[in-house]
Amino acid sequence: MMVNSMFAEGFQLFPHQASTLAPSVDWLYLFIVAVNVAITVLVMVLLVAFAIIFRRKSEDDLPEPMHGNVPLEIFWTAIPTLICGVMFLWGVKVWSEIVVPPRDATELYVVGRQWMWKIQHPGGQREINAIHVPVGSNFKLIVTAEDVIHCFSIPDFRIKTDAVPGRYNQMWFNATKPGKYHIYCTEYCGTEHSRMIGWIHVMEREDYAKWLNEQAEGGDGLQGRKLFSKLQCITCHSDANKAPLLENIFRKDREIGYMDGKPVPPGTKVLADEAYLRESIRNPNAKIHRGFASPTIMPAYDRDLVTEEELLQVITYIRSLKQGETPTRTEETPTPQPITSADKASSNATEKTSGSAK
Amino acid sequence: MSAINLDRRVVGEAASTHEATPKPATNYLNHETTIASWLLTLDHKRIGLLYLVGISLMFVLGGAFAGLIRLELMTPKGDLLTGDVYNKSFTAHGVVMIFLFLIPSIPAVLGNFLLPIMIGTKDVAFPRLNLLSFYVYAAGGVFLALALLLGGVDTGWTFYTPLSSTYANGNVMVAALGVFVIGFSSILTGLNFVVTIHRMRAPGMTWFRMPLFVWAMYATSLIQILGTPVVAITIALVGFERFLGVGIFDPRLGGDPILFQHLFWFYSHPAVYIMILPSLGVASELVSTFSRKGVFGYHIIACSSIAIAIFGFVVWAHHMFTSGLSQYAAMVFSVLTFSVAIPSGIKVFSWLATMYKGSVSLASPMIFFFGFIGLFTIGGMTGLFLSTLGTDIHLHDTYFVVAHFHYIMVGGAIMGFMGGIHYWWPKITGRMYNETLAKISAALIFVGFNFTFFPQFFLGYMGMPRRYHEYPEELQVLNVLSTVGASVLAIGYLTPGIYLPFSFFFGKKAPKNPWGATTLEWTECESPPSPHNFDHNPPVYDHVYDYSTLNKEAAVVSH
Amino acid sequence: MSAHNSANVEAHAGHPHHEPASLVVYFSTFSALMILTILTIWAGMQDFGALNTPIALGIASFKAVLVVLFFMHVLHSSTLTKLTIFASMYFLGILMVFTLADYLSRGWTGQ
Amino acid sequence: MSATNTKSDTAQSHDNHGHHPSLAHHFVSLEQQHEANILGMWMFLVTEVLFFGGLFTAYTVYRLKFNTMFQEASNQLDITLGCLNTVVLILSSLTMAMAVRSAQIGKTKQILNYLGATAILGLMFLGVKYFEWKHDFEIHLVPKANFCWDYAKERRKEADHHEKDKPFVSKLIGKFVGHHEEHAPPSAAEIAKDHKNPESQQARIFFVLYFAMTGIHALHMIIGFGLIAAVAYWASRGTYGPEYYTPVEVLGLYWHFVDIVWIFLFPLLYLLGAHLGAGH
Repeated sequence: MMVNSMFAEGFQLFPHQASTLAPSVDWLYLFIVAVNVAITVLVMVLLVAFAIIFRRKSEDDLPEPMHGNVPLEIFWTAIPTLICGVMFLWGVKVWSEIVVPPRDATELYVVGRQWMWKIQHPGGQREINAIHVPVGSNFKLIVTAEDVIHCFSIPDFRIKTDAVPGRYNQMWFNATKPGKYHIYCTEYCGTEHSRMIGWIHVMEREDYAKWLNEQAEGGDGLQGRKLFSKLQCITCHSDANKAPLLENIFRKDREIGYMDGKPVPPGTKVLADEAYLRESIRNPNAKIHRGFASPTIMPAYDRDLVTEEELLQVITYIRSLKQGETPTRTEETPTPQPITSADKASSNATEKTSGSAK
Repeated sequence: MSAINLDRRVVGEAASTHEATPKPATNYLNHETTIASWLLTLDHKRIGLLYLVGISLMFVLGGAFAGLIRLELMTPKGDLLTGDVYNKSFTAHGVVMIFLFLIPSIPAVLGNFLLPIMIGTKDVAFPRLNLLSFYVYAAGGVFLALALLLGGVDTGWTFYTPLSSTYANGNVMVAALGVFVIGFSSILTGLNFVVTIHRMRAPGMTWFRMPLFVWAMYATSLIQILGTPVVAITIALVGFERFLGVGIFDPRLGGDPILFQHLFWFYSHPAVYIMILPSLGVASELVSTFSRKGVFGYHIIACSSIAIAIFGFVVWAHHMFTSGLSQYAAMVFSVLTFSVAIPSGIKVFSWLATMYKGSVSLASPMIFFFGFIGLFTIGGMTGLFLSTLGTDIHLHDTYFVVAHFHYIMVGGAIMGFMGGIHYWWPKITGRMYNETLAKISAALIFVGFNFTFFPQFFLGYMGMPRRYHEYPEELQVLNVLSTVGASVLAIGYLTPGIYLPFSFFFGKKAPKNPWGATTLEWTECESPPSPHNFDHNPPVYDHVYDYSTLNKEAAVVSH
Repeated sequence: MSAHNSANVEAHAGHPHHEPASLVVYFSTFSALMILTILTIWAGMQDFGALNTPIALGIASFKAVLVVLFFMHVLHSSTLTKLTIFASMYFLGILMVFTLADYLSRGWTGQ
Repeated sequence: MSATNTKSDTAQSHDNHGHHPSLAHHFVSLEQQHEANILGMWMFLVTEVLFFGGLFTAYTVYRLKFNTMFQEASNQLDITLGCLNTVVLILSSLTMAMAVRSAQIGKTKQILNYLGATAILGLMFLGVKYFEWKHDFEIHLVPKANFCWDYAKERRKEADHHEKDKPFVSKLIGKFVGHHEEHAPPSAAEIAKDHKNPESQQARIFFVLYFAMTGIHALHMIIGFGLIAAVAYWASRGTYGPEYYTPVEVLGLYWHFVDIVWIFLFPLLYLLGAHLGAGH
């Protein structure tokens, strides 16, 4: 049985080149391989040759001492330095292709947890341990984790990034060949680390369109909109006197009045990206929009109130909010109160407002 | 420059008398024989031997775990061990091999034995501290053994948070305590050596008259002193976090897991140089003695050891290129990482130049040296893939990295250790071992090693992640090859475990200077040395590696 | 200077270590430390904005230097001792600066 | 290249130090032994610098991240007591320096006196620290055990209000013997809620570092007492004099280092939020 599988059809010595980044990385790799082979062979040949040519012929052999040879030493310092310089620069060039995603990339969210990958498509499709993408499109992956550090890796695309809890890392690809390719977790993450694997399916465009249609249910945006009401965001964020409106803010600069409770000079701006939105939900006092009071009346939504997935749904919704699209506040929504997990469990509880300090 | 100008200039009163000195009746091995005289000894030579016993046991233990890992990886399915046991095995393998074997290997055994003799003094500066460091090491070993007996630890030797501080299910606290304690043993050894080298050199032994092994030990000790405390406090913080549940590195409690990685690698990257620098020092001694020629570019080799130690401290974040490190920091760390390659390259070229027009003997330590050069070169060169940003992203945390650091830390460091043990064995024990078996062992290690680890470069580029218990079927051929190689490697490593102890009891008596070497332990000490090494101030020469007037009768073993 | 210890010439530099420092030195050092302690508390009460920490650390460093130079006799110690202190500061600096290099340049992504 | 003769370095005759009882066999002279021991201590202090350095690095990183909360958390500490301890510790450094000096000039009796004074000052330092930690525990500032940021802030405000008009001395005495008004401790639910508050989390990281740093510092002082006792024992047997006083000086270096650590801890932990004023 073992012998059969030893030469299974999959046997190969080089990974597939399945993304636009793969050839760039491979050329750089082959260059370093060439340098390695050249130098290693040189060292080995000299070693063997010297061992034979200069072997001790008699016990009385006394070679002439030799203490150095400055030109030679400069030579073998300068040449490797030069080669290293080339490698470094070429490496930076390839790497900047890897780490800077194109602007038009479709964004997928990837959340790692012990021991699975959860993927959310912008249209709301969700997958576990699998990603379906069409050939020839740019995709950007925004990667985070719920518990420990994981690492999202697709070797056939030559890309990889750590999934760090509390932080968003990103990477991108443009798949070039239809087929299915391995997804691995490469950062050791506990007992079933080696089972935290999956497949990325690269499909022809029409197959992909079909797949999208089959998978679409409630999109993230819709889920996010529901949460926006359920979590009572709507209570204040529909009234520009109480809280900033969230229309058309994504990827725009926001002017900040307070940071961590302290006033900041006028004109201080931050970019409203995913990390900013996330922080503003988890810890509202971190950055307060100019013109609003600090500390804010907004409660901090911790993990027990909003899971990482729900947070991403809310963010997706906020990203999609266009001018005039904020839903109007319904009358029965109660006034804002800090919510505790107990409240959440028993939905509409009316407990005493204990956090008056807010 | 010709040989005539370099005749030995003998200084000190002993010069004319040393050949007439009668062989002393007692040596450090037999002048006291009670068990207490060994366990409570303050003699650096005996402490070196205590360490030799300790690390040999640990090597066997760590090797057993490696065997388990390789056996499991024969097949793609996890059919031999459960995932949990597998994880605990590679954690135990890493922790035992790194903290209990590699870091103390050459410094604590050969360094302890040779450093005072090589610089011509009676002992290290603090003999009691030296003994203490052995028992601290032993205590750390006991904690780690306890952690294993209580069910093992499954964090990996890197103890990454928040896995180690919150989620892991092993005895992390006990193991962390063990690592913390062993750290102090390492610090004490390094501190002792630095003070010894600064303050205890024999008259006339200036810095640039020291053997290159001593230079390497000096550089190593600096790293031990400067790096180890940082990992100690970091491990202590992980302990606080796990034990008390307070947030330091856990993002759920407001902490930052990346900070742990910075603090951890500040020590753990230089720690690689704690393992390899002493081997580089041994290599310099071997190539000189067995080419009967001074080391080419002595000053540059000496300084490159220090350079490696210092540069080694500014490259740590190349372990974190995929962690979301700032892009600017990544570029800085990448370019600095290349800076370590240059002094390493210079060393290899200088050793080759030493052999050039030398009188190369093929005695067994030299065969180990050849193996060392082969493995160290491959290991060093493959490091370039990992310092280059563009390729590191793909290779990070794959078997490529595993293969690379095994070539350095196992291939390079243990070949150097083996070479050193074979070279100094006659001095340590006063006996010669079987040359043929030693050469066979060297060849087995070289071949077995390459079979084990070379396929892993391919596995790595294919994307096989580290620390995987199960893997896709298409990767099986290379894994089987690796496991087969590992069995050859194991035989290679175990052979000296038979013929060396055998020679200790039954080997031919060793002459004072069997290899025709020029450093003080050969020219001024009997085999084995007397309890206080020297009974006079040893003579010191202008050039430590000057073979021109070497007593040729002493050289009885050539190849 | 001890002859059988000639390898350590650099450490002694001919300076005898037996010479005790005068009481004046100790007491003026102590007084300076007290004054600086008061100064640092006063400075802590003021709000200099971004300069708060540099001022506090500056005073603390100055105090530390006084202790090192006079109480620990480094003023009259060997070059090696001074080098040792410098090395510890240098490597501590590496640890801090390179770690912060990552944290402080995190936001500057090229996206 | 350097074919110089080396005789000039070494051919001098041996020094004629007699064999001092405190000279170990592997040293050639007391001088060499002294230099080796002093260097050894300095090397140990290098490791200590980097040991604390890890903590200081963690402190710096979190300080930059959570600057505001670190200042507020710092403001919960008692500057008066911190200041008192600074003075006590610097004074103990002075007595330690005097102990070394006494050894150098061969006044054995004075060595014991000064070492005793140092130990007493050290104990005072730890005594003050004990009251501080006890107070921190009472107002729920000890991470894990009972940390409750809101509760601690309230207690602090109350105390400031209560003591506003008292004279300094009675305030100071009150810190040690003053009784605290009985207050209902925060309920488990309140603590759980507090722990989810990001402000509380950030303040708690400050206190984790505060207890780690001051705790490890205190541990160093306790080790220092052991060393003082050992050196005092040998001093009482007349071991030290102008010829041989290495252990006293080594002990001095250690003690001064512990002092220096505190010199940095004081502004970084206590004075960080001082400008916010009391009752902030």
